[in-house]
Amino acid sequence: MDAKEIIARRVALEVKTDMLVNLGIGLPSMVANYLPEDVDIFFQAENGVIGLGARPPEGMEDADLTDAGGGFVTAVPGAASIDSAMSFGLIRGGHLDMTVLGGLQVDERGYLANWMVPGKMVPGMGGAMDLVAGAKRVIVAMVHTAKGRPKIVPECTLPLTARRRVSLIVSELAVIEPTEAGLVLRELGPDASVAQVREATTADLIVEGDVPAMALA
Amino acid sequence: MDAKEIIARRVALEVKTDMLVNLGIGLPSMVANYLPEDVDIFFQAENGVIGLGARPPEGMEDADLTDAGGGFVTAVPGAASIDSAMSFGLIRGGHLDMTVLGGLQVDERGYLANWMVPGKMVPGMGGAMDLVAGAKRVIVAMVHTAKGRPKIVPECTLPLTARRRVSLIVSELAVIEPTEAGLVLRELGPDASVAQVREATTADLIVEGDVPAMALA
Amino acid sequence: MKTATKVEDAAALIPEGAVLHIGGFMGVGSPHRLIDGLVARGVGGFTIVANDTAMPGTGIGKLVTAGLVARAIVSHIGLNPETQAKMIAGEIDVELVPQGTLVERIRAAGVGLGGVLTATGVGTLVQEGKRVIEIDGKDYLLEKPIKADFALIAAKAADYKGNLEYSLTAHNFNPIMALAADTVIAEPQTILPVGAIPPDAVKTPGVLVDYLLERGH
Amino acid sequence: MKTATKVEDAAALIPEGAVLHIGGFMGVGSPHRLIDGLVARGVGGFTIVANDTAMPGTGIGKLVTAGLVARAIVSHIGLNPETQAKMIAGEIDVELVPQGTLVERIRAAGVGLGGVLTATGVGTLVQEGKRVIEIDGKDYLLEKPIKADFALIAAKAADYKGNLEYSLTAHNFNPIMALAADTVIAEPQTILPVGAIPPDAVKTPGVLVDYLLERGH
Repeated sequence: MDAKEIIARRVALEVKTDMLVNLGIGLPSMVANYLPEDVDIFFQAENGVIGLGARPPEGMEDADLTDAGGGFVTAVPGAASIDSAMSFGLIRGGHLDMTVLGGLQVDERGYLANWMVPGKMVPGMGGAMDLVAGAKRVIVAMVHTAKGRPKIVPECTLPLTARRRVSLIVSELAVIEPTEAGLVLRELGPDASVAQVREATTADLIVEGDVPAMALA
Repeated sequence: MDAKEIIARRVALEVKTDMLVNLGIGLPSMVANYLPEDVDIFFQAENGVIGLGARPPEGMEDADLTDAGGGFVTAVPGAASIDSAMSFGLIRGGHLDMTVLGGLQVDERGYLANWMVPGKMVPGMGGAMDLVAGAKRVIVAMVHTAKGRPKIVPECTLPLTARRRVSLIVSELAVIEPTEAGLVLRELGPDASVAQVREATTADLIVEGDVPAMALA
Repeated sequence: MKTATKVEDAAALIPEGAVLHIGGFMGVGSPHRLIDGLVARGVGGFTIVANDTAMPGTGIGKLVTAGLVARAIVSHIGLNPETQAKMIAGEIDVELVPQGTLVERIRAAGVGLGGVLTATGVGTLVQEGKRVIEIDGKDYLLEKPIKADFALIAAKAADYKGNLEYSLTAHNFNPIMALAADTVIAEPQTILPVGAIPPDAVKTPGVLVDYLLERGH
Repeated sequence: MKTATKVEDAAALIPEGAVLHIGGFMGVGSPHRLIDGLVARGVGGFTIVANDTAMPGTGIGKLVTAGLVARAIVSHIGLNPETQAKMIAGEIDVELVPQGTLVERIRAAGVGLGGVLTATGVGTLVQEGKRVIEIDGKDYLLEKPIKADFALIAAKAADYKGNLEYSLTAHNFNPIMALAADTVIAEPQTILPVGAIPPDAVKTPGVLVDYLLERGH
């Protein structure tokens, strides 16, 4: 199982029935593949649908129905079309139960940087700042290091996405919960050890007793 | 012709094709009865319809279709249902071309008081403050005096509806335009004289040359 | 999927002293069965946020008559002499808010904005005690969001997922209030299978609705 | 009643240097024929307000490629390397705005609010140069309204009165932009007789639409 699949399978367990969930493009979108059968939720795509479904059958794509990455999707029965004001009203107003986003850095305060690398990549924040500021739960789904460089750091050096403590960080090595006291190591990835996580993390980690292995969907 | 009919017939001439118009309840609503045949407009009712029509045929009333006074109405072909946020968005956003409202007092600044008599009548402002603050043109349609007491005064003694100069005052005696320089007497009512208007008005009136008689629809 | 809730069970959810958003305009588009359920239960002390208090014997007027209203945040009480009498007698505390400001304050609570900046009310009694913010040379009142414990809303139809559509002037405050309460109870005239309300016709996504009242008989 | 406007006549309305709201999300729900008309005409220097600049060869991307864009106020340019290259070369001035803030700033212009108070962007680069307003102990950015000279919007269908309905994720910014420009040009996929779009299905009332593009061929 590769790192991304581990992450997606672990995040999938955070999704509970009746939630409204927004998945970022890339790795976060893989979470949809691993949801338990009995979980009954709606996915929101911030470009304007509640009830996002899988790819449509070949030849049945509708130019007016895409996800936030521009890919063709379907809408599930009971879906609703919404405009951008309603879409971000739901996000900012606390109606979105969970967002799963990628990350460039997370720091000891639980602050996320994921939209910009100065002097390099300036794609724009899109909906990320609203999502991180407004969603009830923010899950950062990311591989633990970038080409060996730790991404969980004492303080973000990249521009912040929001001044808000995210709810959970899920990597292939660990599940880490940002708290008032700092970053608490909650679970270990398959075959990972506390020493290995510390090695790959420059931020201070709080370890309380035995750290269990992460369950995977 | 009684005073109210004179006023309604004069105001009707202010309504031009393609306007979106809101008529207050009472006297202002009578304006709809005197529109020239060739005027093609939509009436807005602030409770949520663009394209307000006349009373429905007996037995065809719909409990879900009323005007802002709560009376049964119809919707004309091409009507649109809107919620209160859209309705007042149109009003405040400058999309409403004209509102016609009753008045308790108007003063030399062109400020209107029409929602409250302290110690007496406190019905609430409803939509009046938004209408006066937001409509492109505000027409005050009112009988010139209240039981002989002038209503066009140097400065309103009743609480203001908005700190905005209204566009026109139409009474059975006169058409008066509030301007930067003050209240200009533009037209005289049927059989009214300048002296008579001055007599019934405590505000200063600017009279420029001969004042024509008002046309009536 | 929602389960249908009986009127008495819905009423029983609402504790003494709760803040209630209640849809409707002079009783049109109000949740009449829920209101009857509250009157039957007799628990009160409510703060009512609504456009108006309707008329005695109609809609919210029934709550006033039953003595269940301690406070009313409304734009208009002119057609309900009981509300006026109770206000003068000090039995109901009435806050009068311009209609467009009221709906926008509710929306702000629902979509996570810190307040509303409106020119409506500037220079009037409505300004008293409020912050005035100057933006590009023009004054605006800072009006605060109004959130409720419960929103009691009426709809034309729901589907089993709680998606709602509204009818003509029965929209009014309902779609906005559905955004702005901890618990949303919707009273549809009819309940349809999933899919019977197509995505583009949904005005309140079912994810906003917590309880769906059973069909009326 | 509207008259249908030819693409080239609509494009000719728009002068050099105009500020344009353009609907669409990665090209979905953009007014493609109008964009082609602008490219054919070749007049530019525009300020584009839109969610994104799509991709080269698609939607707003065509305006970028044609060199008609002097300034872009957008949430995302990540999928259009040409926009990024022109930004770095100083040919296009890009203002990046969080998506939810962007749509709300457009709405504020459309519904007559003085600005938007949002927590999105607080403590990030987005805060730079902006007023921070503290409300009940929480900080909000004061974000200013964005009005345009023209709104170029796409719709699923129009009727002869200009009433519009939208399809699925092709809603996005279109209904909001229709509120916020001096002149609104709508490009419907189809044009229907009055009455074919019932009042409850209208999302943009025809009174907001100045020009209706003729049907595509």
